[in-house]
Amino acid sequence: MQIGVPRQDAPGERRVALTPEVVRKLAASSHEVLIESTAGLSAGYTDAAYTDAGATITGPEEAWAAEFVATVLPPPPGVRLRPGGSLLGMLSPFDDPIRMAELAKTGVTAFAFEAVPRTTRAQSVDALSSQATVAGYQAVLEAASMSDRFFPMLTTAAGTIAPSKVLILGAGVAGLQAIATARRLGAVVSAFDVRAAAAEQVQSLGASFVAVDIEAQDAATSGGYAQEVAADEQARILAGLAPHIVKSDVVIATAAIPGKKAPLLITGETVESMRAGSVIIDLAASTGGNCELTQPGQTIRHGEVTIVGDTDLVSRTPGHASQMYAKNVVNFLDLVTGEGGALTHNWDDDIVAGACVTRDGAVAHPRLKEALS
Amino acid sequence: MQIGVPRQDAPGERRVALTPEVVRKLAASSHEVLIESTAGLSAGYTDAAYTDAGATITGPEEAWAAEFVATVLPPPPGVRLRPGGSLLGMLSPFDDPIRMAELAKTGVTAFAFEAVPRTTRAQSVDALSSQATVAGYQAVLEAASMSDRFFPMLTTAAGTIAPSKVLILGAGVAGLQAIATARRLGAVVSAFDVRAAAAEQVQSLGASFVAVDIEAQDAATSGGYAQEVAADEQARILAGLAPHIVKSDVVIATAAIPGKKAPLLITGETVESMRAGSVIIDLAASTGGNCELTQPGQTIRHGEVTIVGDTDLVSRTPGHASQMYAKNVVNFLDLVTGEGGALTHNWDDDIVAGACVTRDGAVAHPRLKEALS
Amino acid sequence: MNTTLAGFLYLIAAVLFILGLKRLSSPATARAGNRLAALGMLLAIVITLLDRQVVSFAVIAAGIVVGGGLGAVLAKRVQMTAMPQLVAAFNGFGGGASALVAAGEFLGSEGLATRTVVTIALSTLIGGITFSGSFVAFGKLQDLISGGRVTYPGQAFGDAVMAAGVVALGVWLVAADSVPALWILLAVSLVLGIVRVLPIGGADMPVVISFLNSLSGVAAATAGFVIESNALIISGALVGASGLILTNIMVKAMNRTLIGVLFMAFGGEGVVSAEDTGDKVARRASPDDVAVTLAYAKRVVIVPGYGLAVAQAQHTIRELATLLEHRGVEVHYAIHPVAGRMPGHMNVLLAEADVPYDVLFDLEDINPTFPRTDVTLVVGANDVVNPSARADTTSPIYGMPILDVDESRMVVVVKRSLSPGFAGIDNPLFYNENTLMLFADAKKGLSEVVSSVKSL
Amino acid sequence: MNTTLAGFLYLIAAVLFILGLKRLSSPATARAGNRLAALGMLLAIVITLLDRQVVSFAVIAAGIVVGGGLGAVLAKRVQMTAMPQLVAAFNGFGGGASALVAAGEFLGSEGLATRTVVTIALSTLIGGITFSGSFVAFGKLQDLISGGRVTYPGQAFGDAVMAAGVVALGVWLVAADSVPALWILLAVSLVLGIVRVLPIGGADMPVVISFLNSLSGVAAATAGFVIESNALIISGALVGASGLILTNIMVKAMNRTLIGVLFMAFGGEGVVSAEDTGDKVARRASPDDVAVTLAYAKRVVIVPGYGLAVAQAQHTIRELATLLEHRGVEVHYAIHPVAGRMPGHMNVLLAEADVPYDVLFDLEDINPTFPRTDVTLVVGANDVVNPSARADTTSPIYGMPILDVDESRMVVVVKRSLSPGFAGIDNPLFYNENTLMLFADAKKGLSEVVSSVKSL
Amino acid sequence: MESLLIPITVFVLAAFVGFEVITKVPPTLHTPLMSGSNAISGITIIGAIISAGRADEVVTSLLGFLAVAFATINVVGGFMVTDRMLEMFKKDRP
Amino acid sequence: MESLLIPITVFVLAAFVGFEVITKVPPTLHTPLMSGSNAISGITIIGAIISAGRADEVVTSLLGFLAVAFATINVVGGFMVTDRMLEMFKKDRP
Ligand SMILES: NC(=O)c1ccc[n+]([C@@H]2O[C@H](COP(=O)([O-])OP(=O)(O)OC[C@H]3O[C@@H](n4cnc5c(N)ncnc54)[C@H](OP(=O)(O)O)[C@@H]3O)[C@@H](O)[C@H]2O)c1
Ligand SMILES: NC(=O)c1ccc[n+]([C@@H]2O[C@H](COP(=O)([O-])OP(=O)(O)OC[C@H]3O[C@@H](n4cnc5c(N)ncnc54)[C@H](OP(=O)(O)O)[C@@H]3O)[C@@H](O)[C@H]2O)c1
Ligand SMILES: NC(=O)c1ccc[n+]([C@@H]2O[C@H](COP(=O)([O-])OP(=O)(O)OC[C@H]3O[C@@H](n4cnc5c(N)ncnc54)[C@H](O)[C@@H]3O)[C@@H](O)[C@H]2O)c1
Ligand SMILES: NC(=O)c1ccc[n+]([C@@H]2O[C@H](COP(=O)([O-])OP(=O)(O)OC[C@H]3O[C@@H](n4cnc5c(N)ncnc54)[C@H](O)[C@@H]3O)[C@@H](O)[C@H]2O)c1
Repeated sequence: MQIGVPRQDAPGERRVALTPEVVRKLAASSHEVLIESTAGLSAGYTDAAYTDAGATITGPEEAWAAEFVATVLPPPPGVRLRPGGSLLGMLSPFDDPIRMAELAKTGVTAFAFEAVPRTTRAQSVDALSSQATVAGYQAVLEAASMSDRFFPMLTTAAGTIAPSKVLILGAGVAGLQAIATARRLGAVVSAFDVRAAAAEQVQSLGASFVAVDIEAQDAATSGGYAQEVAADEQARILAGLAPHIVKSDVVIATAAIPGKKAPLLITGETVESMRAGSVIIDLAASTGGNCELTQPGQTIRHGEVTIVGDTDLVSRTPGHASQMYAKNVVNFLDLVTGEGGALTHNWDDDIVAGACVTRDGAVAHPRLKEALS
Repeated sequence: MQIGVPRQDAPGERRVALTPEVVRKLAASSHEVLIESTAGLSAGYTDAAYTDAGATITGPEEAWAAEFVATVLPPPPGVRLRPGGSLLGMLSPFDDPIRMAELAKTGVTAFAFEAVPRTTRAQSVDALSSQATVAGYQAVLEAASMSDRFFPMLTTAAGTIAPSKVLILGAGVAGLQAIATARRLGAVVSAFDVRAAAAEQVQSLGASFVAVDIEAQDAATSGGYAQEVAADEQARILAGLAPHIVKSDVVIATAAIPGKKAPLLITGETVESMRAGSVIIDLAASTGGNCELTQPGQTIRHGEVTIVGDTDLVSRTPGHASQMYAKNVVNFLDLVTGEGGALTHNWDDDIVAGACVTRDGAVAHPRLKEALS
Repeated sequence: MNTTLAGFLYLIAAVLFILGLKRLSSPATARAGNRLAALGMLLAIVITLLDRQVVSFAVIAAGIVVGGGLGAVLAKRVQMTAMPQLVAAFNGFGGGASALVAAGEFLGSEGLATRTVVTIALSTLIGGITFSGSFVAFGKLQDLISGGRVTYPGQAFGDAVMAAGVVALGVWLVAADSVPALWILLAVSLVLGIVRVLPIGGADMPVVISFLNSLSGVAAATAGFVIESNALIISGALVGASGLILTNIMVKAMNRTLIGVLFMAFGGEGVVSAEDTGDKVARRASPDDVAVTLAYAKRVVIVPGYGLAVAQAQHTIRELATLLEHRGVEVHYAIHPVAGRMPGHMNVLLAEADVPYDVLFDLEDINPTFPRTDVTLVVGANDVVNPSARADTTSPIYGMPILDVDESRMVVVVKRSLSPGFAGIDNPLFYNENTLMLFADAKKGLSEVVSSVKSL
Repeated sequence: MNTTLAGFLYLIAAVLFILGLKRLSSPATARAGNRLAALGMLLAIVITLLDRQVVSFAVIAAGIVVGGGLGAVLAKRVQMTAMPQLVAAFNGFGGGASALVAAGEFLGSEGLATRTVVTIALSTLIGGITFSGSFVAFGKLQDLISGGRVTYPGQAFGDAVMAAGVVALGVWLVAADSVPALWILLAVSLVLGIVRVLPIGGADMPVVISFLNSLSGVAAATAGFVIESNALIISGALVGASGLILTNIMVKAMNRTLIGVLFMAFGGEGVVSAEDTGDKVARRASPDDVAVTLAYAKRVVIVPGYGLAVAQAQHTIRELATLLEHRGVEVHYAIHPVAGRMPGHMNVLLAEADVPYDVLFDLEDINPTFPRTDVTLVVGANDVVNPSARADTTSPIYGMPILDVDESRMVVVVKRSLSPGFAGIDNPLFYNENTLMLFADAKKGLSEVVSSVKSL
Repeated sequence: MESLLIPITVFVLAAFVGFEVITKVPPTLHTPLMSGSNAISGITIIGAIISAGRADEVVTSLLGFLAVAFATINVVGGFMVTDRMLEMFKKDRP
Repeated sequence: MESLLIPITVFVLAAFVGFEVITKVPPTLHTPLMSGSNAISGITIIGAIISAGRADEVVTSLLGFLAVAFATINVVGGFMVTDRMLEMFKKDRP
């Protein structure tokens, strides 16, 4: 099969969908891999490395027009895909159903990592998890270098440095990784989430769970995802979190609800009562932010508080992020190809079927259909 | 006594010599503290906080002309100090003996933190240690966020992330702190130093010591400091280190010899054989750098290797750095003042005597005298 | 032979028994201990043959040849798995011998002192119970008799009547020196042995055998009273007491009480030693079992899972691993890509406990090594070691690569119950032949294992 | 009283002794054990008074009143610190009594059987040695006699002659039933006791007393052979054997051998139990000592230093702290600002071992709490707990704030030797009255303490 | 009862030894230890030999024969089987 | 020697009990245990009482008196002082 890997041209994006390491494997199982020139450079992979691994370097058109295109972000407008071809990537299908409908019209069979079911077996193709892992880790590093304080406690001849207090909002994959990383650095970490299972998971990383007077959600009914909370619960969450936020040196907000605006957890008022020098990292910036004041894509200072809305955090560890993403892509390819590497679209597989967002000229995912109707 | 705290105007410098917390204590023991307006702002301390604590906000002239001036960096040229007054700070006396001679002519009694003996008792006034601690910590954070790789090992459904290899050159205060911080983040850390005592200290932090075929120095004879190595040893060090550097993802170089150019440990050739995406942080940049290619004050890319020569790393954690520095200052004030807070210049105290670089219109430190003659 | 000399030699034999028993309770010296005891026995037999009132050697020789031959053949031929029932049978023979000695003494002598008759009655009773009880235990273990709890209607009452009968028969025997009384006593003893062991479940047979062994010691001691032999008294008392202690240790290891085991068919405790789930049975182990299993292995693989994180047992597992390494065991860790609840969850924990990276292995690297792994220790992991991912096409996790821990010689799983993990599905691993379950919070359970390994 | 009944009652007394001894070896039951043993003794005395050939009670009453009064007064009055010598003295009296019983039996009876005379000789010999030896030990501990190793010229030869003399006297006594032989034997025994204990150093006296205690048990047992009393034989053998075991335990805790202790004045081992440095003596402790000291404290402060880092003992100390906390001990950590070799060195280590921040205390916060701290455990720290910073104006670290650990009731220091720390200066803390030194690598030493605490 | 005093004393002491001699046994040794101590309880063979050696009438001879045979099975089989079980510990110790 | 058999048997068994009954003693109990077992060795008081109770001549009476007095010191003092030492363990246990 022919696999195309276009360069990601979105600003700040430094990842690439396949790394030379996995290209070598694909080439060995007689796939033809087309890499757009300099597609991997920003992630540390030279064209030479790709050709070494058995790929062909091409221009953007050829890459996008391949039989099977592996991308990180959705194709930019104006890109020409092969009708009847396949596309795999983090296509944000639920953020923009209209775009999916347009994509369907091109006759492309598109698979979105966002639509992969969050089951145990699906984990190897779960790019959301792998990328969230990077985001959670990187968020803590940013926070630590931005903070005017040390994370760990230090008892020194020049006085005792108290450990920083770090609060993580949303204990999904990114949140848990942030907890782990902040704990490694020696911070005192607490975390909050609306899901019932989260408390145990937070504690399993040695952090403490912030209890707020609401009914915890049993996410088993909704595929592991949280749901929007009722207005009165939302008020109680805001009231319950405020004192914890105010006494934190760093807040890392990761709360999200798939396809919905990110829940509001930090009000402007709360930010104003934070200590001068505190830092908020809002990983939910791209879906509106957990903080009222977040400016997506920007780092701002509100009073003496820094609020990071950067949406390219994952791209700041482009090497490993791409490596993991590429593994997810390859694992997905394994699911949709048969003997000899031919594309068979194993539709019986619930992962493949679930991940499919457009097929036969129409949107295929029930949630999309619902959104469009 | 009147204590003046001028603002530090050097580019990138964000620290301040006294924090409101210690000003409160000084004011309580009837010292008069003059803070230059906005001196603490970049470190997160507002003028209001200082006045609250009992200080008086003044212009730069008054601050510099106080009876006792506490500064972080040496006074910039053209500043007017009070003749017969006292000055305390990191004055870099041995880097620039001529300037010290000029300072002496103003009739100021100057104390340099660099000249404080490195004894057990002197630790509470050891600002070199406290600031090196910050530098070592911050260096690792910079390295981690710059690196295209994860520091910790992660076994995930999207492949196993191997831990980063971090090499620390020079295991003094900053080096040890860097070791500790990188280990906290999960990196595989090794370190090198020429002092004999260093190996045990490195291992006491759980890192491994890189042995090079040289005679380790017994630093007990030279006040705990390392000395320059002979040319043949230098060659063996370079040869011995190169393979370790080449296979590292991150190198943090901290090697220094007081009053001398920093030893060369990383040649351009070695840098060129490093993996694309590696990072070198050169904390010795201000004294010439441990890496041949380091540009003091700049972050450059040589091929695909990033070399950080920034000299303001300490100022990136200005809050805690100032807090520790201020503690050192206060502890020093305790040594030189008597009952009721009057300046007594306890010359019997070996710390005070040792720290003094100019006195009675002449340079006072033997090493300076030697350098000037 | 001079009887005083004989007396001293008997004492030496008894001392050999004591030393032997002592050595038998530690793995390193057990074999030597057994041989020491055997030596003591040889000494005792030789003295007896040289000394005492031995007139005709023919009967003795016949008995020794027949018994010795039979014993040797059985001991050599029987399969390892059938050992417990064999011990039961041997024990039965021992008890029978004691009863016969007492009976022989009674029939062979005239005008015995009252106290001798009392001890004869005791010896017959205890020996008889031991004999028949042991053979019932044998039958249960050999599956000749149902392993279930067999009772007869009105057993509580019937047993009480028999007990009273025993006392009455004893009085009759002592008062009247009556031979029939002896025979009836023997018969009732045999019946008592049968009806008291039948109601006990098959899983408890080891405890019953140990208890009967203790009884056979007492029988020997009472026989010693009869023939006035200190050697018998000492050895019998020794076995009686140590057997009781051993029984108690075994009962404790099963979290039971002796009374509970012996009388449980009649209400009272209902705990079963193996956790029952339908017809599948999970084998429950104690921390001590796990400790020995691990300590004598050559290669151990540790599989951490979410439960390790929940229990925050990372330091404890590290300590255990270090202990084992010091004993020369090779210890590796197998990290499944999705173990825990976030990518790298296990890495974080193990790094915190300072487990060196070079003993952590990926799925692909560790899987081929399981067949040569003696023990795999699964700590709070479940889905990632679920063999249905390999075998059961209907399983929701079918096709996911798992750690093939079931291929190692023995698997020990530490978790609190049989409840499922994240995927919510049952795990057949827990019911495997070669799986032992240690039901405990991982931190608590492992630290008990640590203590136990230390004291080995 | 019926002698058979008396016999059984004596047996019960002996059983009480056994149970008492058993309980005496665990802190929780020791007191009850002692009382049980005392009860046994009362029983034995009452039986004896009621039974046997007691004709005149006057002498007995006088003896009991005088002895009981003296014993009670001594036991009540003597200071806690003088306990060991008191035990020595009591022991001497016991041995003396055994010798006197034997002598009395010899003088008071006619035509004794040979074997009785043999046991009389033994009893006199052992009792005599115990008597004089114990009082020499008493003298040494009470500083009445030099604590050093006192010998007489040619002792090795002289002792050998005396030993031969004892044998000769024994033969004479048995052969001739000669009264003078008995007196001379007694005299030689007394001399032997003196000359054998004098050469042993004061620090080893506890071992000597324990050994003499074991001997006095043997003396009682031989006295039992003389008067044919099983009660005496059992109790004597019991004390003899358990005393030997205890002696062995004590000797092992000191890393010595019994032979080494008893004969070391004559070449051989030269190890001294306390580390000598000039005239200052550091008290060396075993991990067991440290374990008990910690386990029974209410408040423990741990002071980590550079040595903890070198030994990488952070996980071990954490484990120990957790164990102690589970026993209800309050455990805090005192972090000196310059402990280790870099700012925050201790924080890094303790964070790695997951020690919660809220039990870490600064110098200013912890110093006021030392006077109410039962035990401070200093692990590989030296300069930061050096009291000369407070007291010795000539010290290079004079004036530096230190952790005032010497103000706590007891200090345990874990380090490998008495060598100095970074500052290169001697530390008077190590020679304090209330300081115990555990000389070991911190990781190894502490993990032995951990094991020991677990087994308490 | 006089003459029972000594045997009972001996019994009590031996029982104490039995109680104390076994304190902590790892579970793998439960069966071997049981088997070994069971073999020791075959000491009743002494009684059996004496009984059988008296050579009285047929009944007692038969009883004696049975007693000796039973006891010998217990002794010989017991020690041998214990030894077999313990073989596995032979080289496992590092 | 016949009649020594029984006492020696008893002695050996009791010694075994003594050996086994004490296995692990924490060091703080060394002195109390020594003291307590020393008090038990004062059992020689029985011999002393018998000796003294015979009421023969002056010499043996004197010997008897001394023996009883000595033994009583040992017994009474020993148990009492042990009890005093053990007082400290009374409430320390949580
Ligand atoms: N790695 C990831 O990124 C990620 C993210 C989300 C979900 N998951 C899913 O999580 C699962 C991970 O597998 P796993 O084997 O690690 O865990 P698991 O299958 O969830 O099983 C964990 C087991 O630990 C036991 N446990 C819980 N607390 C314990 C304690 N205190 N002491 C001892 N045992 C305890 C539980 O049994 P008892 O209740 O009987 O004790 C449970 O069966 C996979 O299904 C995976 O798909 C993974
Ligand atoms: N904190 C800082 O920033 C810094 C920086 C540089 C220097 N210093 C200086 O370092 C000193 C720190 O004081 P400190 O009390 O922590 O340490 P210290 O005074 O240097 O004493 C450490 C002690 O640990 C013992 N030790 C070494 N290895 C051991 C092992 N494996 N197991 C057990 N014990 C071991 C050594 O005694 P044995 O050899 O007998 O075992 C040594 O006496 C101060 O003098 C301070 O000024 C501190
Ligand atoms: N089956 C698998 O193997 C697998 C793999 C990865 C993730 N998961 C599961 O998927 C789920 C979602 O993970 P994700 O990281 O993609 O989630 P996400 O990015 O959708 O959301 C991040 C977190 O925000 C939380 N959140 C939502 N609304 C909130 C609110 N108002 N306040 C506080 N927190 C709020 C969510 O509960 C979630 O934990 C989790 O349950 C995770 O365990 C499962
Ligand atoms: N007494 C105290 O309490 C105290 C306090 C702080 C520091 N110190 C001691 O002071 C000494 C210096 O500490 P610092 O951090 O200020 O040192 P520094 O900044 O002068 O030098 C940093 C390190 O570089 C090393 N170095 C020099 N030349 C080298 C070469 N060619 N190759 C490799 N490494 C080289 C030095 O040995 C030193 O460890 C250390 O020994 C430290 O322990 C003592």
